[in-house]
Amino acid sequence: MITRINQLPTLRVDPANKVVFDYKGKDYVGVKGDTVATALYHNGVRIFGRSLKYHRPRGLYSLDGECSNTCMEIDGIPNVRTENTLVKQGMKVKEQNVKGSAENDMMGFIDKLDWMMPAGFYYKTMHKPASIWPIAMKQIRKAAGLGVLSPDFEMPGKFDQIFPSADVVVIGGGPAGMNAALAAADKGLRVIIMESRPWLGGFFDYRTFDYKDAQYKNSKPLYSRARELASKVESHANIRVFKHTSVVGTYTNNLVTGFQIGGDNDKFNERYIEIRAKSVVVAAGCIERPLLFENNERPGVMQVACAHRLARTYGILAGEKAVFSVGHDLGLEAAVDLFDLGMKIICVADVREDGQNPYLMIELAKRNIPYLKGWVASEAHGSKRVNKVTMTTLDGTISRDFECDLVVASAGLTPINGHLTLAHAKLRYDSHTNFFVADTMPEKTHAAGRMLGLEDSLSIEVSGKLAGLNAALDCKLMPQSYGNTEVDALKSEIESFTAQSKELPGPARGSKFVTAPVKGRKTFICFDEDTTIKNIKQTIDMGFDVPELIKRFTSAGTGPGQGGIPGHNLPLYVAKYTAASSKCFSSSSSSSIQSLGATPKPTNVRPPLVPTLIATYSGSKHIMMKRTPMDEMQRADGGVFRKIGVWERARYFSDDFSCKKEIENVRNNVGMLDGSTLGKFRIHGPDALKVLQRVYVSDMSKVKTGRVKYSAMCNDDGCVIDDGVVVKLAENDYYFTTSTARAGATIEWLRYHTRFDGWDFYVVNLTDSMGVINLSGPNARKVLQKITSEDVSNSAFPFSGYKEFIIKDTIPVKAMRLGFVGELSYELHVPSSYMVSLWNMVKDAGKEFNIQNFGVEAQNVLRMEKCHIILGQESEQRTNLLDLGLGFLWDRTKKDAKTIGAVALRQAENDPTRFRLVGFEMENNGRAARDGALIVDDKVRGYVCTARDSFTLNKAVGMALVESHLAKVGTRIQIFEDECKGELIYGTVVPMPFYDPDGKRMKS
Amino acid sequence: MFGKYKPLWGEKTQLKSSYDVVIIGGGLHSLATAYFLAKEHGITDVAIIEKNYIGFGGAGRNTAIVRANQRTQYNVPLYKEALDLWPVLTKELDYNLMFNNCGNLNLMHSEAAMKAARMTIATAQFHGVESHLLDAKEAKELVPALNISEDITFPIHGAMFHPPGGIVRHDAVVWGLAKGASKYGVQIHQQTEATAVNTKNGKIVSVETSRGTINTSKVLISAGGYSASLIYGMLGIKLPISVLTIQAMVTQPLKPLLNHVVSSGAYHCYANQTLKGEIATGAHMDQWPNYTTQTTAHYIKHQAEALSEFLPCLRGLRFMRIWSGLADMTPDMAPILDGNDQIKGFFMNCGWGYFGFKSCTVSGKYMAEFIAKGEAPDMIKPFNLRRYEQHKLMGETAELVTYTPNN
Amino acid sequence: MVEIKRYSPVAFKASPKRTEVRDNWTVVLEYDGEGQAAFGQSSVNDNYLVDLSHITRFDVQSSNLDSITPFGIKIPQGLCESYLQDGVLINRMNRIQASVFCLPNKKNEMLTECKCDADCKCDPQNSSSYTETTEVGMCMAIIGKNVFSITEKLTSLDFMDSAKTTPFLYQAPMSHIPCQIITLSRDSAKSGIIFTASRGYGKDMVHAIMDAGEEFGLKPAGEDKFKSWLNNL
Amino acid sequence: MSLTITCPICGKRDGYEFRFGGEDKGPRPEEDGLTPQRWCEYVHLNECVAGVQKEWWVHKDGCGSWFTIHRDSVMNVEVATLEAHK
Repeated sequence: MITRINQLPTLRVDPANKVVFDYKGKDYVGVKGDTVATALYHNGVRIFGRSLKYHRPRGLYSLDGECSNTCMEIDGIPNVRTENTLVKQGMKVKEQNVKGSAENDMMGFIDKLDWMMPAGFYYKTMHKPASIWPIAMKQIRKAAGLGVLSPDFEMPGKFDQIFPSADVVVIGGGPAGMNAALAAADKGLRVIIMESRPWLGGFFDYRTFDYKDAQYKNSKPLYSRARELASKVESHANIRVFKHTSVVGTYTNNLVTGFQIGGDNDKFNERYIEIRAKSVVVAAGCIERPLLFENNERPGVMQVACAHRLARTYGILAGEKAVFSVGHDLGLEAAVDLFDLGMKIICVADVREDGQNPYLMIELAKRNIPYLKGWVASEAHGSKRVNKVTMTTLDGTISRDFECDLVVASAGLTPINGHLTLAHAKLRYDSHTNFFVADTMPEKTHAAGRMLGLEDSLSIEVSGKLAGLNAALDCKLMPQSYGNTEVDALKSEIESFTAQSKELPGPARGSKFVTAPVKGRKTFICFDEDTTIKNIKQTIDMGFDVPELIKRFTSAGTGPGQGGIPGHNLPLYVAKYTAASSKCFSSSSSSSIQSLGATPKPTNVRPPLVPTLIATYSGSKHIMMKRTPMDEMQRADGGVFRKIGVWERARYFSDDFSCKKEIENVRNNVGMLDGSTLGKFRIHGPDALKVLQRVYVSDMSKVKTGRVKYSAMCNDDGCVIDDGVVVKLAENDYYFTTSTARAGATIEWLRYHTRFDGWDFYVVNLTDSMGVINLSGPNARKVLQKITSEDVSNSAFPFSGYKEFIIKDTIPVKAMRLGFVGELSYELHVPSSYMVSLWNMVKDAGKEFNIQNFGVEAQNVLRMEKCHIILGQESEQRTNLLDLGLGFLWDRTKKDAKTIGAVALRQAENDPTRFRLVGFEMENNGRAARDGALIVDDKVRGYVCTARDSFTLNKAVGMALVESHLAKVGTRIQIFEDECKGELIYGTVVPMPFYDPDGKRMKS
Repeated sequence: MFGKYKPLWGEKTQLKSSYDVVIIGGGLHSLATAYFLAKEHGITDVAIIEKNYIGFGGAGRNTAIVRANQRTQYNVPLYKEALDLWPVLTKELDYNLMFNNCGNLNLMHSEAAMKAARMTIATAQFHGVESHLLDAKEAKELVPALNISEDITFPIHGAMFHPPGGIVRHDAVVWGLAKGASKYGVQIHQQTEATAVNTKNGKIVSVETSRGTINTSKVLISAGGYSASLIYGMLGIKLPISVLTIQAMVTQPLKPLLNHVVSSGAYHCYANQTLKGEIATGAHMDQWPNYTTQTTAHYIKHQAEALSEFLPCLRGLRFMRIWSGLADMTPDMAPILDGNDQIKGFFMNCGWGYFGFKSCTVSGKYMAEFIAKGEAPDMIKPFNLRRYEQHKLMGETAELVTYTPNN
Repeated sequence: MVEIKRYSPVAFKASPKRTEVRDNWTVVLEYDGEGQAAFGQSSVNDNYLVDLSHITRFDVQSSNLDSITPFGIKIPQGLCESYLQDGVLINRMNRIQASVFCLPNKKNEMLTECKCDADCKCDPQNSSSYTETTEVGMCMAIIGKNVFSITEKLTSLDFMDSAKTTPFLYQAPMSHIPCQIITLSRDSAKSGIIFTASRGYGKDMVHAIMDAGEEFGLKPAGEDKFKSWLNNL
Repeated sequence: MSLTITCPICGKRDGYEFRFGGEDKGPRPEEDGLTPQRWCEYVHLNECVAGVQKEWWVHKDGCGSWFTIHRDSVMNVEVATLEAHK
């Protein structure tokens, strides 16, 4: 354990507030505000884990979780970024991908075998002979992967989601972002600012620097300026602050997504955030470009901000003796500051030839810190952690070794462009800043701050303010938003700030891309995937010349940290190497080929910008299903429910899924079925009939008052999409039903197919407003008559009849005589709120007959015996109305109606090769073929739609779709079932329907 | 063991002024067609014209899942042959395609789905392809992470288990075929855009490219998601295709957890573990035409919701990367393999939807035969374009066609 | 004898304290524990979910909506505008369609001054342009201080859109279910929305809203609470 | 990508509230003399424009209206007219 400096004004931890957690079974002590990584570092942990491929030791490198070096298992959750996770009392922390421990990993020897594993080696090996591949594959799988997850793991914690509205979203809570937020909020706009760290402040937050030439009137340290801005932002009524919130996606039309990690007072562990803004400001800042040299990821090598923030934010000195190899003033600043905090700085090497801040040079000199201009680290030494570093001049001519326990290495800065590119900014390589910068910005999106290459504090703040004002202008220019005067005032304010910003320092010159003069066998361009410079060269030599392809071939940038580490270096290295190796390019005249080498092309960045838990994305998802008004009563009666489409429906009423009792009860007595899920509609208005003529195949002008008409709707291929009944309520006023599945799409179907006609009609979806009881069986009339005084005798209310009456002077009923199940049946449509009462009445009335429920499966069998079809069960994409034997519904005379499906039916009706729906019974009293069994000869000739052992008929019957040459009654069909092992079973085509062919029962 | 690092698919060459066959699109179907044209039919004077780089499109963006458990008898034998080809090609190309035949488990969430599965299984078995129906408990034995409880949106009733299916390393197939084709002399021209196809008297005469005109009498357009737009744009032939963006994603890598490909139609979701340890998952398509390879916030959330329900342990995992590609969907979910019909010498291979990876080698094989002989081989005859005007959709899906890509 | 009752699609996990039978509905006026005070007069967390599924609603459609005046009130002309008068809330859904809600404080004697003839376009019960839709959906109100903190967990709709003035209509999904949502007040202390959605989703919708509202102390409340809130608008 | 669509009734909304209704192919063809080819073209065939096209949408989770918009299928964004973004 190292001593913590606990008096710094920049600290974000509370050293007095201890937090005890468990690391590998032992108690460790951190302090409140520590991340798991800083707490471990404080406790002396240097090797956090082992790398994916070579099992190399890995440690703290960036402190922002840009690579998998410090990913650990926390509380059973694998791959947690410990640098971004606050330590909590009782947390259980474990290292990953080690055999033994991270310190002593038995797999560590693999690092020596790298020569066996050049780029893409697995494509060239392990397939000869073929028999070794399955064995090799097993080993690969075991070796690959980082964390471990048990199949019965249950994710603890509460996850939530919000979709807040905002005018302006600001990504990044640094000085530029905060200025942007304030500027827009001051214009009366609703602003959301999102910051990934648990506090606002960005790269001002840990810096005590107070440039002597600072432009602030009252010169003050940067961290206090940050805190001043933060308190303004947090107290602004128009600004909503989401801290500890990572933005993970930005999309067209200004959709921004992210997630927030809950604090002590939040009711969630993490919550998903999705915002549709009118304008977006991106002020995401920069990360450091990793310096490329041998063993550049050895524990003890870390980036500038990592070492600096460890000290300033967490009070931890990263090492005792440090060598710096940097390419940016922030490196010089850190060296000076860390020196003052007590670190021994052996030397500072700077790859830049010029451009250093003179003030910092003086400060270095004052402290007698040796400064090596034009030098760079070329190799870190030490098997598990750094004990020495070789420094070299850029041309490699002079080298020197320095003993140290810390190498602070950074090649310079690179902007965090992901938020822009995801929203389709096009990037261009800018040779001044050496940044990829946005060439074209997404609509209504503004960038600000360091990512533009700005380094001067005031420039950064003004750029933020300007971005905020521009975002405000976007909002105010939106239709019907604000008046002209306000817009004009805003425009002139923007002009004046633009002028002001031109007086300030612009984008700074960035350090050039340099690589240490080494072969690169252990120079890692991607830590997560163990990809070296050497691998990249090999890949390019094989003809892969586009960074995106190289990424695929070497996996560089596809690990847990995605592009964080290789994002900048890979494209630059590829450009450099391809330009140097001419053999990759022919002498072709095509400019597109030539352009490949010289200009660096960024690799694609993809969401989520930060790895995001599936639990977090899932948020607080609720299952939304529909229930009928009789839901609870049917459950009380033992209903076995199934989710079917949007509904929950009772499919069975006992454990006997053959439904014998339910079926026999309907055939011999009386049963009741909940048919409430049927689609129900009213269509009225002057052109209502025209619409029906368009969508139904029958002549709907023949619908008679007091009668129901059964018909079907087809699609433009002539396939049946729906069937149901239509009732005429008045002139151009109809009530009709659809199948359950079609209910949701019916109105849009009607409107779609009449969209060019300008017809005047009105449709109301009444599906949920009516509960439906299907009362079926020979005793149905007796039951119904008991609850109504209406004459429901066969003469007063015959088959296909429609009646409206009121039960007990209260409940209005629309009643239909239908026969789907083949028995005397009434379909009673009543207002849903009364459904429970009516259901109870029917049950009460049916008590003397021992009335029973029946479910959807019983209905399925009953109607099958009657050869009534269910769409989707006896029909599919290849079957049209005629194939199903429903041609009688089609009225060919109403040509003017342009009935949907008619054209296709006419064109296909004489085609002999189509499927036909047939009825069949099994031979020799055999059991029913299973649904889905095939009808075959030497080819597949059709399939069984529905077949059952019929209790009613005492034989196995079913319906099948078969090629038409097999459709004749008497034809023997051969049935191939799954798992039949070639043993066919046989059936014979028989006339349909099987049950009550004359319809006496349903009509009586 | 590894030798020198030489360009895998030949040195870059000048574009010639004529070729026997020009193939537009540098994806898997094109590379396979070129490979088989050269290997089986001795036609080696072939140019592949690719606007970006080989494998830029669907070839590098697909699920990597292979299987032969389709719905109809036209498709199953085709995909069966494709499955059988992986080991053969690994050997022929001397390139490890990393076929992991871990088997596919397709979840069923209702009685109706179980029936549909039984038909598909019977069709597979009838054609000698292994496939079995499992109940929910058996499915969980294979995939212990499955949630077979009732309290999810789509409770699991059972599954169709198809042992011979699995995963193939998709990029390896691209590079392997490119390597194989170029060995026979096929020229692969990357960064070269085909801009027009010229015809005379109903015959193909030449192809215009960004690098000059190529005279040829035979052109194949097999440019994946871009085919339909190219075919209409260059030749005025409209196709029953809707190009949709399909998305997929991976989680952070993990030690072995899933040993099979798991998929669910109801959840619009598949998941399998790559050799690297990532859980690869995806399947969603926005149901309107797109040529964008952008991804959506909507979908990554949807996917998380779905996985949270049926593979709940994955809630503790993190999504790392989401990407998308194009799927050229036809109304009957079957491709269009046609040629020498509207224009002599013009061939098309498109409409594979999201089945383009599984089928690429076998489609290349038969399209090569078609191009070489001028007559469609029996195996692919049913996949002609005219089936739509004859009202004979193939039935690879049972879904009815309405006005939209998703019905 | 089976007692004839009407049931709401919505049920709360709370016991009714005072109820009233109205047209066979058992309307809960107050739940246990909701606090007796009228809206806005109790202490801390004033956030309530009220079931109004029993209130009468109509769909009205016509190519000439101007000629139709439900209960004598003009239908608002602007698309997706709402109008509240005398306890009648009228929402313009599109060019030919509007919905009419008879809120609990609607006067009973509204049509006495109507001078229409037989096919009275003012009387929803008598004109064929109307269809009663009470039974089609659930109808609930969320009222209180944190209404929009609750709704932002369920929908991305911008209820605070400065281009809109209350009351206004959204036809949009909430918790994935298509709804008609009318924002009646955005006044922070007494915000409120009233919404309808397909009846079948009643149970799951209550669950989703109560879950979203838990951290804000959302409680079921009876009709009286809504009435006092409405009278306060 | 994150499509928004401007509904003529409800204004700009999230694209997932809508359902796509096909390329705009105009009214149903007259049935007299209609060939299978022409009918197939109307029902099944598309131009598959990679660029701006006119297409039908329905606001399924909102007001239920059918309407046309112009959309750039390459960027997946609604555009004002056919000319825009070309």
